[in-house]
Amino acid sequence: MKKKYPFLEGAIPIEFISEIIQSHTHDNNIGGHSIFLGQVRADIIEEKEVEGIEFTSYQEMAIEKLIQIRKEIFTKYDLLCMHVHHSLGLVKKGGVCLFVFTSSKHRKPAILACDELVERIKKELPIWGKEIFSDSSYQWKENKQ
Amino acid sequence: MKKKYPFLEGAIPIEFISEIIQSHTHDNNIGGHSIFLGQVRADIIEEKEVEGIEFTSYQEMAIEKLIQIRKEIFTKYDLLCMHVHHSLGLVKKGGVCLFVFTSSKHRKPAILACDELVERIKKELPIWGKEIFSDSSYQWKENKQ
Amino acid sequence: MNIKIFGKLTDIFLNEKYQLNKKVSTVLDLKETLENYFPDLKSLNYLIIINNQNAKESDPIPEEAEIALLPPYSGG
Amino acid sequence: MNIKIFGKLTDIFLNEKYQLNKKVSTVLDLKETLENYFPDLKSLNYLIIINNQNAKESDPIPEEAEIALLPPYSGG
Repeated sequence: MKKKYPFLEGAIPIEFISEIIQSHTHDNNIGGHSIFLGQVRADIIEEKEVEGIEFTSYQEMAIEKLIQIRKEIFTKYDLLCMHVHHSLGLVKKGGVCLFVFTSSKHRKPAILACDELVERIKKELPIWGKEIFSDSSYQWKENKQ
Repeated sequence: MKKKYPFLEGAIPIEFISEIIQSHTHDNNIGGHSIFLGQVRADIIEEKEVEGIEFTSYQEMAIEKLIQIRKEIFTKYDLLCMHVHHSLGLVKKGGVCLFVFTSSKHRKPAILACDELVERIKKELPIWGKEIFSDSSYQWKENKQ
Repeated sequence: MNIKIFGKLTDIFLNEKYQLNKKVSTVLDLKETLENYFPDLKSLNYLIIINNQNAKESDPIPEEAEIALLPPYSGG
Repeated sequence: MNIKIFGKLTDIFLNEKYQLNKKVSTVLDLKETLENYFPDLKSLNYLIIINNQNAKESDPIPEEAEIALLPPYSGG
């Protein structure tokens, strides 16, 4: 399936993240950026190591939901910019699978909006992770509250 | 004066930030990074535009204080990594002058620690900004609470 | 009626979609029918989504609705 | 006695250090002496730091102490 914003195939490259940061240094009204990166852990579960997580999503619904979240966050906080990216497909251990970026004139709106976005993305976007072990067996990821 | 950690001369390069991010993708225990970037705004004050901020610090005291803050943050939160960098000298508008980076197994400690660090750095580290205008006049920066 | 299946529910349906050939009028009706065919569903938490919206058991199922079964989310 | 001067206080002392040639025994004594020489100081908020620690007015000033005057911080 074709991936649309906010989805990217595989791990989110660090160069992609630094390009987004770089491109916002041209906006002279911005005083602070807050960034969250979710990274795939090599958890050991019953003596087997997680090699990577394969992400799937109900994309149409996720996109619609993210548009709504975006609107609500911009209404609630005095933000200048907001970017969200999430991986689909396989992300190997150590790879970045979630990238949230907010910018504001003073620091607090960016920080509060970023924190709230991370919680809402985990809770409200229909995305699932399948933890793949080194022996090719798997288990479905469950998020902590 | 020689600059020691956490101080860097001038704006913090985006490449420096992305290298720090990149180097932490090798730690397979990390599940989340939280990052804050402070950026110099081109504020207009009485019709004059801020061209840059010149930062000075009482370095010995700032370093001692940051060591204490670091210890307290590691005691309070279940963190895996913490990095703080602050500019000294002139940072032109759009330049990054503060970089805070925290990593943890699950997202919450990294997010809470980063938020608290930004507040404590602004409040407790003896650093001063001098806002330089395009006509070379200046005013001393005052932080919002 | 085509139903989209996601996450760990694909282990029960052994597919990412399921074609239901019985007519059902409400969400409760759909739920009972599916749990009758796939008893393992009963022990799982899942949402029934109609046209991108979370559906209540009493909701009717419109003609040509897009239906999906979603287990708890685990993105990020 | 050498005193380090920071931030906007350098606009009053016109330097980043100040050599005080009068003997002072406590922080209060130091404060009153400086505010007598530099009356503009009275209208400003500042901390007196002795050996990297915030000092109270009643604190004595040790021999060879490192003394600094700090206006409110504005880093970040």
